[in-house]
Amino acid sequence: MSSPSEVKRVIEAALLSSQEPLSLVDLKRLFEDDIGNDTLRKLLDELREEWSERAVELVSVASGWRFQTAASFRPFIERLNPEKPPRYSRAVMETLAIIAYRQPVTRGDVEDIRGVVVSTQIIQALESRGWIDVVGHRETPGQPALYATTRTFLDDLGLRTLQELPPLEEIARTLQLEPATSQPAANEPAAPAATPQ
Amino acid sequence: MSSPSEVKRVIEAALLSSQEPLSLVDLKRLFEDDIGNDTLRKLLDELREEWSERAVELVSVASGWRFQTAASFRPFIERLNPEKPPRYSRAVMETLAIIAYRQPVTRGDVEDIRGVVVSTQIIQALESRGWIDVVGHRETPGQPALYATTRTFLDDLGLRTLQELPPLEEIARTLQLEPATSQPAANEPAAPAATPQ
Amino acid sequence: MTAAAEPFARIYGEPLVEIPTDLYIPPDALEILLDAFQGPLDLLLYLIRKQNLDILDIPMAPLTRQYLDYVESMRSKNLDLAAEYLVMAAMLIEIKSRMLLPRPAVVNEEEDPRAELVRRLLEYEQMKKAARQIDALPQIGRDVLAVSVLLERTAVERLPDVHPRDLADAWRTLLFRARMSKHHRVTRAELSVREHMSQILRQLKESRVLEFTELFDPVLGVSVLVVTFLALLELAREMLIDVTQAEGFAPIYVRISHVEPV
Repeated sequence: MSSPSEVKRVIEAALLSSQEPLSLVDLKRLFEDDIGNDTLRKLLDELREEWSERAVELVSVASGWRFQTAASFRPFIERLNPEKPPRYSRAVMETLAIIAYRQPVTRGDVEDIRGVVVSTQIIQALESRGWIDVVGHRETPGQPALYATTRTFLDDLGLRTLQELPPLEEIARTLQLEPATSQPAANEPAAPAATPQ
Repeated sequence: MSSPSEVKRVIEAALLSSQEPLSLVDLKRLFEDDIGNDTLRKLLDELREEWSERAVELVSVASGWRFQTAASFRPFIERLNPEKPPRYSRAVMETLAIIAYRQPVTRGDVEDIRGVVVSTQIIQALESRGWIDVVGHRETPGQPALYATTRTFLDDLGLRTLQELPPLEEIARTLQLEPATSQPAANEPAAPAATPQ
Repeated sequence: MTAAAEPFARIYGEPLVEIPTDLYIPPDALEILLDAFQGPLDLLLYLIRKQNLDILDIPMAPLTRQYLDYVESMRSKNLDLAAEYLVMAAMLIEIKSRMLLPRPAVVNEEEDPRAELVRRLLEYEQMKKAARQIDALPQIGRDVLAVSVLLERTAVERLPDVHPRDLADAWRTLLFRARMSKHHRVTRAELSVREHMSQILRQLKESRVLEFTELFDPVLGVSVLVVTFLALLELAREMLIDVTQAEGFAPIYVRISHVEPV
């Protein structure tokens, strides 16, 4: 088992049959001989290239590499599984978004932002999905749990890091009460950069 | 979605992502257009051919078609997910030990030593493994079977004769069940090393 | 209290003096709409966005008035929910009353009574958008399927490995439990005898009767001969075999103890 193409076939089979994404460390364990990270990455890139014309693609997510159906296959998913997977309610998704972007946060933090009580069911739904977990407790009375998103959350959304989350939209920059006299600079962030600094 | 190669790619993705084998009926449901059985079979044959050089193969089973890892991939998956070797229960091990050390013995003898009833399953497990067999019957009411260990037992444990089993005197000594008169040194392994030997 | 007394808001620089009529939700639709709102902030955002107002220039008076109308009709239907909305109403009224006070010539951002509300509204709106964006990401199991090819493991059942040491361990636990050291001391020599006892029984099982001499193979050496003899004696003592001789110097026969078929 030494030729690169054989190694590639083994990696392919491992990735195709694994329930979870496989990291480089996982993939190395497949072989008795030591295979360098560079070699592995090159083979993975080749595999991704080989699969690019298919309805299945090789993607890299937080915990490693995984084969998944491509976007082009989406219309067929419903015909394959007639029962639609449940969509999360707005309450769940807003809670998830706040935890994702503001983590680590307590349930109280989420409530402050949403302006409404966050039910235990919402937290449980996200916990049982494996998307959030408790990463500590805040040193305040009652020591509320601090929640953060998990690696599974990133994996399930096809992300490698939190930085790949959609950037937060700037709703507005400053509070403008009067005609913009007091803070002209702050209101013109896109002013042509006259002088390179 | 009409070219045969596109149809083939969809079938491939459906089979790769399905948990269960897919029948021709299942596969037909993927497409809005009616696809004949002959066409499907031809495409499946082509797919099987395309995959024949890989560590994953397309096979036809009773309930339809599915992808599975090929036999050549087995050694690798063992390294990836080493299966924990099964273990015999304490009851089985003790029964085996009694038969090995005290043979030929009846089930009643084993029960006397263990102090509990020896179930038929335990005896059967050891018999079907080929490690014990009946070598006779004792002349007592009920004429119970006498069990002894077999040659297979010795072979499987890497022994040439029963004498190579760990002698029980030593075992008793490690438990300090006997007065430690014969080998004082062995009983004081942690004695301060007063004199370098 | 009339909105026309002073421009209560500037929408993109234009003073707003009239409340757009579509700001109001028909009371019939209220019940349905409230289910759709996540809470008071959400309702407030809706009201502001429906009017297409600059969120930074919240028209406090009409907004508060309308908001209170909603809270009023809500109170009869869902008291728990109403509590949160009431807190918001109180906040709106407080802001409004502070807005009515004479304002200093230069307004500082921090001193604007609406600042905190605006900050919360902006943050909530930002998170609402983020939630929609996250929901739009391809989700495994929903928009994309993970590939999972069947792992064909070998069909051969894996049997437990047993090491001689394991047998010794098993015996050790037996001893420990029963303190049977005296009765079950087994030496190497004894083991050897026991092994031969089993062997003899096996031979006899096949041929029922054997001549004494057939049980001994001189090729194996004296020690084996001795052990075999000891095994025979032990078997006889345990009444597992019968040893018979018709007369002196006649052949000695060994057979398994007569077992009466039941």
